[in-house]
Amino acid sequence: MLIKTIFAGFGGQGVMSMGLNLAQAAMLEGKNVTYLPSYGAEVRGGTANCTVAVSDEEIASPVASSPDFIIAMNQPSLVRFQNQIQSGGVLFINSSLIEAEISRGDIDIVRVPANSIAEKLGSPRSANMVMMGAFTKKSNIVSVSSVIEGLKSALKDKQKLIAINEKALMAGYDLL
Amino acid sequence: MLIKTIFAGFGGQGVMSMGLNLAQAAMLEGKNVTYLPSYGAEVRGGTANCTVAVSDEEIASPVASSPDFIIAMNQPSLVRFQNQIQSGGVLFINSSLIEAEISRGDIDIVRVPANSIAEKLGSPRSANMVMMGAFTKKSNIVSVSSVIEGLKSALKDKQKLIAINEKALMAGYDLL
Amino acid sequence: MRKVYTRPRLLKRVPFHYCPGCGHSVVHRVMTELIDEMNLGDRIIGIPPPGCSVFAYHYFDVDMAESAHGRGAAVATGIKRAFPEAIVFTYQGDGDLAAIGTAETIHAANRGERITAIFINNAVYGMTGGQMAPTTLSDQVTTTTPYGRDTKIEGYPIRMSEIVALIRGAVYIERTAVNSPANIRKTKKAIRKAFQAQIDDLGFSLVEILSPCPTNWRMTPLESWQWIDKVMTKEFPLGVIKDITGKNDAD
Amino acid sequence: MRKVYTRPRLLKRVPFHYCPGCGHSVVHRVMTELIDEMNLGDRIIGIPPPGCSVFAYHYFDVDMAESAHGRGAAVATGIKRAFPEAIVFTYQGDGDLAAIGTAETIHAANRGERITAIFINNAVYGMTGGQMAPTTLSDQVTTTTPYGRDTKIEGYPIRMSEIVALIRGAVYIERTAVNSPANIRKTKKAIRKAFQAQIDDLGFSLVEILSPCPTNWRMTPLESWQWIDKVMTKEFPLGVIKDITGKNDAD
Amino acid sequence: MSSGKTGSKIKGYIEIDQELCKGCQICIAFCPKDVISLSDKLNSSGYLPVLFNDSGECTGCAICAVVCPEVAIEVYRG
Amino acid sequence: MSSGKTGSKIKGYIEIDQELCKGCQICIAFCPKDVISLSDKLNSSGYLPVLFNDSGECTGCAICAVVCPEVAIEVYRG
Amino acid sequence: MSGNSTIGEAAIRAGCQCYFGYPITPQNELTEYMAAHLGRKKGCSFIQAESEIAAINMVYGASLVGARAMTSSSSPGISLKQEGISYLAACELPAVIVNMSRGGPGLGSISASQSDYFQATRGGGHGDYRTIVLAPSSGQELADLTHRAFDLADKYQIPVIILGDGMLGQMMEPVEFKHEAPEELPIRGNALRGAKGRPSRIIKTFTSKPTELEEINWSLFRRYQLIRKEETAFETFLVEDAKLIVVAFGIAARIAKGAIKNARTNGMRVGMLRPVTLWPFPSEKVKELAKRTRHFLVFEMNMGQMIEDVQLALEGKGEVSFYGRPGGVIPTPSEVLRVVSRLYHQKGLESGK
Amino acid sequence: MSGNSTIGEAAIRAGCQCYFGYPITPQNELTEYMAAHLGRKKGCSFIQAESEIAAINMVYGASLVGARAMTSSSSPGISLKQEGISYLAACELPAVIVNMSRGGPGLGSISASQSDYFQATRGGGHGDYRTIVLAPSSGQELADLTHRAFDLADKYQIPVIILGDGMLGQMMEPVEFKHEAPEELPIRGNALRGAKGRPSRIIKTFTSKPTELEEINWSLFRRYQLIRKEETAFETFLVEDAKLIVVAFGIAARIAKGAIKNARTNGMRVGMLRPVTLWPFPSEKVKELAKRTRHFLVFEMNMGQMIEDVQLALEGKGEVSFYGRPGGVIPTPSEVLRVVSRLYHQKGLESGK
Ligand SMILES: Cc1ncc(C[n+]2csc(CCOP(=O)(O)OP(=O)(O)O)c2C)c(N)n1
Ligand SMILES: Cc1ncc(C[n+]2csc(CCOP(=O)(O)OP(=O)(O)O)c2C)c(N)n1
Ligand code: SF4
Ligand code: SF4
Ligand code: SF4
Ligand code: SF4
Ligand code: SF4
Ligand code: SF4
Ligand SMILES: [Mg+2]
Ligand SMILES: [Mg+2]
Repeated sequence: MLIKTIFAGFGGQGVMSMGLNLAQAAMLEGKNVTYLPSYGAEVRGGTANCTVAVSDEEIASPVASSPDFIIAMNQPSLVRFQNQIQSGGVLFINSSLIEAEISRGDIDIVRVPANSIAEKLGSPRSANMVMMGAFTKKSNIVSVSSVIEGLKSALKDKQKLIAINEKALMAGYDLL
Repeated sequence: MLIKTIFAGFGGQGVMSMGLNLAQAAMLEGKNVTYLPSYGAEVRGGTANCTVAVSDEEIASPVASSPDFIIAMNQPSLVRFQNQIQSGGVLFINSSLIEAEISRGDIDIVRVPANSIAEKLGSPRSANMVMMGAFTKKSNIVSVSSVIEGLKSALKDKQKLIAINEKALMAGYDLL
Repeated sequence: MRKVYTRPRLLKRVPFHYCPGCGHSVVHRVMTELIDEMNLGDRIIGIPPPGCSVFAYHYFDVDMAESAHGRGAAVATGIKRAFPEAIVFTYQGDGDLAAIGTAETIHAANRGERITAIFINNAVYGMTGGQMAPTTLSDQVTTTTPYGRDTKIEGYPIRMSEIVALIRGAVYIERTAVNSPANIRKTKKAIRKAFQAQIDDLGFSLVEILSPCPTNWRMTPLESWQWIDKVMTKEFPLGVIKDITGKNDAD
Repeated sequence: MRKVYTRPRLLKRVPFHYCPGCGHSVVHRVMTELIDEMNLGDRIIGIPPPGCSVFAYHYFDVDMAESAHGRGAAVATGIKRAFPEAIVFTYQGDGDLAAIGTAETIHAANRGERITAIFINNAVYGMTGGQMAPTTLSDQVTTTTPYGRDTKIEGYPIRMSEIVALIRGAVYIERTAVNSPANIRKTKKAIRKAFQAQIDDLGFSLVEILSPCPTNWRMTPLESWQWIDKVMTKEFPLGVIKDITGKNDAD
Repeated sequence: MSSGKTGSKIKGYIEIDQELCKGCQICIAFCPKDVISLSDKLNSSGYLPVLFNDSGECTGCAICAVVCPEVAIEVYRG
Repeated sequence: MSSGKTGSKIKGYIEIDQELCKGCQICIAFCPKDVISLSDKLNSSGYLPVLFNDSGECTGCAICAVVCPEVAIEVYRG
Repeated sequence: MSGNSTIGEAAIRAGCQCYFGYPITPQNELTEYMAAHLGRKKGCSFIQAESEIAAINMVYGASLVGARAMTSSSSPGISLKQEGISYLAACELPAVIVNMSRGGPGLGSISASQSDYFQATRGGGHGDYRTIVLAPSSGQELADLTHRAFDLADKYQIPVIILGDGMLGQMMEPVEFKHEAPEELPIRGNALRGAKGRPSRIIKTFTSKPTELEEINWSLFRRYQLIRKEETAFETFLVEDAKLIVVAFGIAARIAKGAIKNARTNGMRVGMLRPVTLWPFPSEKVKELAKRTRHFLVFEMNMGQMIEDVQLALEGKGEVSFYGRPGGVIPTPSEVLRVVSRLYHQKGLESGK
Repeated sequence: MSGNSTIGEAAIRAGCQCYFGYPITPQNELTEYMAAHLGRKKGCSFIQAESEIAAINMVYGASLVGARAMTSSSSPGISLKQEGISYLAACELPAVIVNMSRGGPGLGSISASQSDYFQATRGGGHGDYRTIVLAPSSGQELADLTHRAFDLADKYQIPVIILGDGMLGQMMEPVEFKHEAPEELPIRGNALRGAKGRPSRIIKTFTSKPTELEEINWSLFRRYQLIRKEETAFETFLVEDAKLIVVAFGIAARIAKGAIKNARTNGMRVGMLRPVTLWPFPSEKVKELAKRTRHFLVFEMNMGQMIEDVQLALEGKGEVSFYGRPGGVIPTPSEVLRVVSRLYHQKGLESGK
């Protein structure tokens, strides 16, 4: 099964590390993975996004023209990507920053107040991890323990950071 | 008939203008002509040469690998070109500067003491014209009047120069 | 009340793509004001570079064309020679003008081309992700000097304006900055003088503008504006570097 | 009697292809003498240019390689970085070093590459038939300035040594000439100092040598040698332009 | 758009385009009267723009507009 | 090759390679003793080389050799 | 690790001692990787050059003295290197040149493209020369072919081009590096190292005798023939019973493979030939395949360049169609599938043999 | 007047307003001609640029504002212009680029050669672009095709390459100029001339949307198709009854013609096809000729480049042989005659149909 996910948001929201996180976790589980950051002349301080493809087989294209999952961490990302998601796909919305109504009825929508939860946890910068937790649970692409293991290897021995991120992740995970 | 001539000598001997002269004269006679100067990294102050092809038909190649006529104004030119001349061809030698014996028996050799004649005429720099005169007579490619006409158009209205050159030319012409 | 400050007429009504706090857009604004004030909108042609300002033509409401990286001065030369009535400026980054475009810049100056180079020195390659520029400061960390610029290996920051000033065809050269109201005003004045030198057919003019790049300097916008004063001007002192236009400063 | 002057050991026994009175061969001789005296024959690598001296490798009995026009400084940089034990010199004409190679020269100097540029300024493109060089004098007639170099159109002769001297990575720069016994001796001394700067790992060194080109100047050899004093040195004054090697002249 | 309001005795005021503003806060740093502050509401491009606090102190000096990289400020003086 | 001849009391002499010499006459111009002159016989490359006139005045100062672009001169001093 | 960094790491493990480059998207991570990892390594050197031209000429310098040297860029920057590549080829100097190509012509776009095929395979510079051109199509191959590039360059004393694209450069995939960086490499025997204990040496092509240059050309030509014979590489996929063979390289081949798998599940007998060396091109293999398969679809992310090599190989003995997207557009596997199906049906391939 | 000067004079008579060049043998007379004759002409400009790169970018600038502009160089210098040519092509800017090519690769030799065929015909720069390539073979054609080059460039808004060689550049032949220099040329409508009385104008290709760049590519492609249809030019010589057709261009075609005349007198039925436009290549003509003639001999002064275009055109429907001399060697007509005769006999063409 080939599953493609797009993570999108502002430059500072940590969407690239969410993608890397997923890729890392999938690799640990022995799957085929591609991770494709997008950037361009237009992204000076604007939105950023990345695409992760996970599969048991070889991956033909790292690009996702109709992804299975989209994580929209802010309003512009929602606007840009909501029509690309494939029927039956899941759209994750950071409801702390996004108010918009979604018109499509053929997709599943998960609203996560990522920023407010992160603030409540006392680490406002880990809103992305809150979302990552919810995404891990719902998408079921990789196990949450792989995500945590990936996190640990990415953050090497920054114990404090690992702890904070793990907490945020589990808060999101337990939300659904 | 396609006739190819190589004029060769030191840089300062005016061999290039001899070639241009022939080309000009042949053009005036409505013939097909190509003029090909040769130069290269190696000619810094060394020898110079040019090739003139004259024909009633289109000229295939301006290069002369086995020319009909060779004019050697100095020793190095003789050494370089004497073996290229085709059987039955004519080799013109500036005998004022060249002493060498020619070993080939299949070619005609014309010795012109170009420098001494020019000196005698009081214009040592027109040795090339002396040779040109002899060449015109012997080769019979173009008429001497065409050569003179060509000379005139090349030297525009430098009357004195034209006179000197014409004198030298005729001295060579009348030599044979 | 009357409006005392509004968007310049020649600045198109589109949001800039630059990062928050970036100096490029400040220069764009100053230039479009000036082009209008000097009444050059009808006959000016601008050559923006590959670089963060590659899209400058989206903002300037004047004739503009893309150029190959570093070749602005050559392109502008071609324009000016073919169409001398035009007022021609290049807009170039430090990578563009002082690295790959070194020869073109120096020789256009040397021919005394009647063109104006607007030279944005932000001490990095902004567009391509913050690599070392020829003007990167000693010890400055960039993506290609991860341990800081080591002058023994990578050389010293190059002072292009001082080099160009040595060249006789260059008639007006000034270094300014866009990190304070006063410096921004001086920048405008410098560009005015540079354009004037061209209008007066005197020769090559260049304005080097120290310009903040908060993103690649990894600073907040304000820090980056302050860093110019605190650090960058030590290496690149502000002021008129050369003026043989013979015009005295009237104001 | 003892032989007090003979052909340098490292000068191959072949006649030069240069025109009578040309300065290139004088520089070759001086350099081969010096390389022998300084005992560098074993570890020196030379990069001659496209130009009249393209065949320099036929004369220097040391390791040499051809380079693309103007890229000597980049090639030498590659050599020196990959093999720092080598003593590396470029041998470049004024077209090569100061026109097409401007950027490579300036940036090699700026990186303080430990290489030595021998810069033959003969105020023309010799090899290609006497076109204007960046160093061609004002009003000088060349095949591409048939009416004389017009500084309003073609710019002024460029003083590359002075430009390079502005650059911090350059440690030794001198302008000499090969038009008299004294100047030839000074040329040798200058090159010695330049090589020494490299041996001492100090930075970039450059010796600009005013060199006669009787053929393209349309002069007799002697006239061309005299023209250097009479005319050329007015534009290109001789002497040490920069010396931060910290070595004092012992002799 | 935002806080522009004409009052008597007021020397000047500014209008900040909330959509153009990228919240760089340069204007805040340079305003001599300290009448600009950060909003707490993201604009649609995802930036936190700044607001004009019309306390009557604004002189219409236009310093804020001169430094604003986004040309997001218009200034009125009377 | 050419005029080298060792005499007593003579301070120096030079040998000019007639084939290498291109007749540029630079040596003639610089020789302080005026003991070099143009030949009237072309060499095989077509140049008129120069000759050493061993008048005994040559000091072996080597100036001619230093300026000779063709490295055609060897100098002896004794 | 991005594809660009993968190349960097593989180069270091192949003993690359010198990297000289100049920033350009989409290959900056390679330059940056080398800055971080080669720059301070003993006996190694990293320079961010003042231009692509300076960079290729620095590579030329390093290669002259026997070092394993590399440069990288993307399309416009590669155009600037053409003179330098011609010099490297002429002087028989090994070097590795990476082109992570992007949309062209002109300043174009920074998106992945394959429109530099002609430039790479036919010697974009002047003169009759060739370079080996390797076209990786996955993260793993980026690593493997980078290593191979250095070996081939040294073996044949030839510049080798790695023709990737922006997408391969950006994307991350798991990669296994099969080599450790060597402690020290032997110096190439014919390198310039100073004339110590041997006669001085010259490396050059310039001559005033055309026949000398002709001899150089013939000697290069003989080497090229040998390379053609020995080093042509390709991958085939389900070609045995294929009625239609897609020919694609690099990232396009990967996309095509996805399409082909799908076509197979839909009952279409479609296979693929993926040239791994673009020069030498696997012409013999194409000829051989044409004995059983009549229809070929060349799929490239350009306006049709490799198609000429396929046609040249076929000599009319097969039908060639083309599908291409220029300018940096990345086609999807399903788009290619649509093209494949349409063609399959058009040519009536579903019915019988 | 040398071939190089002929180009200069013809350019001036075609209304060339700007020439920007850089010296390189064997095309210096062209640069020098322009210095003498264009430099002080009213409304015109000559610059000896600091490099070939500067020169092509000056041409780009002059073309932006609507001037007829030209540059010239020889092989290594043309390599340096590849980026600039790609930009001209991308921005649809007319320009004339002369390559009087010489022996390569590398510094090579200054002798005439034809080894830049690939570079010229397949866009040596990056991206999918083409330039019209004209190949004169006589002094007269240098004049005529130079004039045509400017017209074609303007008509199709495309850079046009004149691919000559050192020999054509050096040699003198009588030439008749058929045009007088125009008093004034109209300014191209889409030129940048300052936004007076009209909206401001942008000339550019760069985009962050690959589909935009794709559209540019397609629009160029459509124009290229039109040019293929309208502008393909060639000369045939005695092909009607030929059993063997020599395909050659430029100076090589001239040499071949001499050989063919001789072959005819020796009773061999040999003809010639000379492409005048190398791009677009006269593929249709080759196809048509192949209907009557089976044997083709491609003769080039290189290692075999145009042969690919002949093979592509033939699609296996003819036998192609090759004779080439690289590096600047100029073959003689009798040498070519020997090759022709050998082939003629080998293939048994003397006997019957
Ligand atoms: C020939 C070529 N090389 C490299 C690039 C990639 N490139 C685009 S912009 C740029 C430099 C940007 O730096 P700078 O000129 O300082 O401008 P900034 O972005 O900092 O304003 C580079 C290297 C290119 N487009 N073309
Ligand atoms: C890329 C390139 N452009 C041009 C040339 C032709 N060319 C060879 S040498 C030379 C310049 C010669 O002048 P200079 O460097 O001053 O050396 P000189 O001959 O005067 O010693 C030129 C333009 C070339 N070989 N390569
Ligand atoms: S990267 Fe730097 S220069 Fe570029 S837009 Fe951002 S702040 Fe400005
Ligand atoms: S042309 Fe000039 S520089 Fe060249 S060899 Fe002759 S005199 Fe020397
Ligand atoms: S106009 Fe002056 S006082 Fe008013 S907000 Fe702006 S900077 Fe402050
Ligand atoms: S300076 Fe402009 S962009 Fe920055 S915060 Fe103030 S109004 Fe917003
Ligand atoms: S050694 Fe001195 S004196 Fe003797 S010939 Fe030479 S220059 Fe004259
Ligand atoms: S200087 Fe040398 S080459 Fe010149 S004339 Fe004297 S000996 Fe001959
Ligand atoms: Mg910059
Ligand atoms: Mg010179």
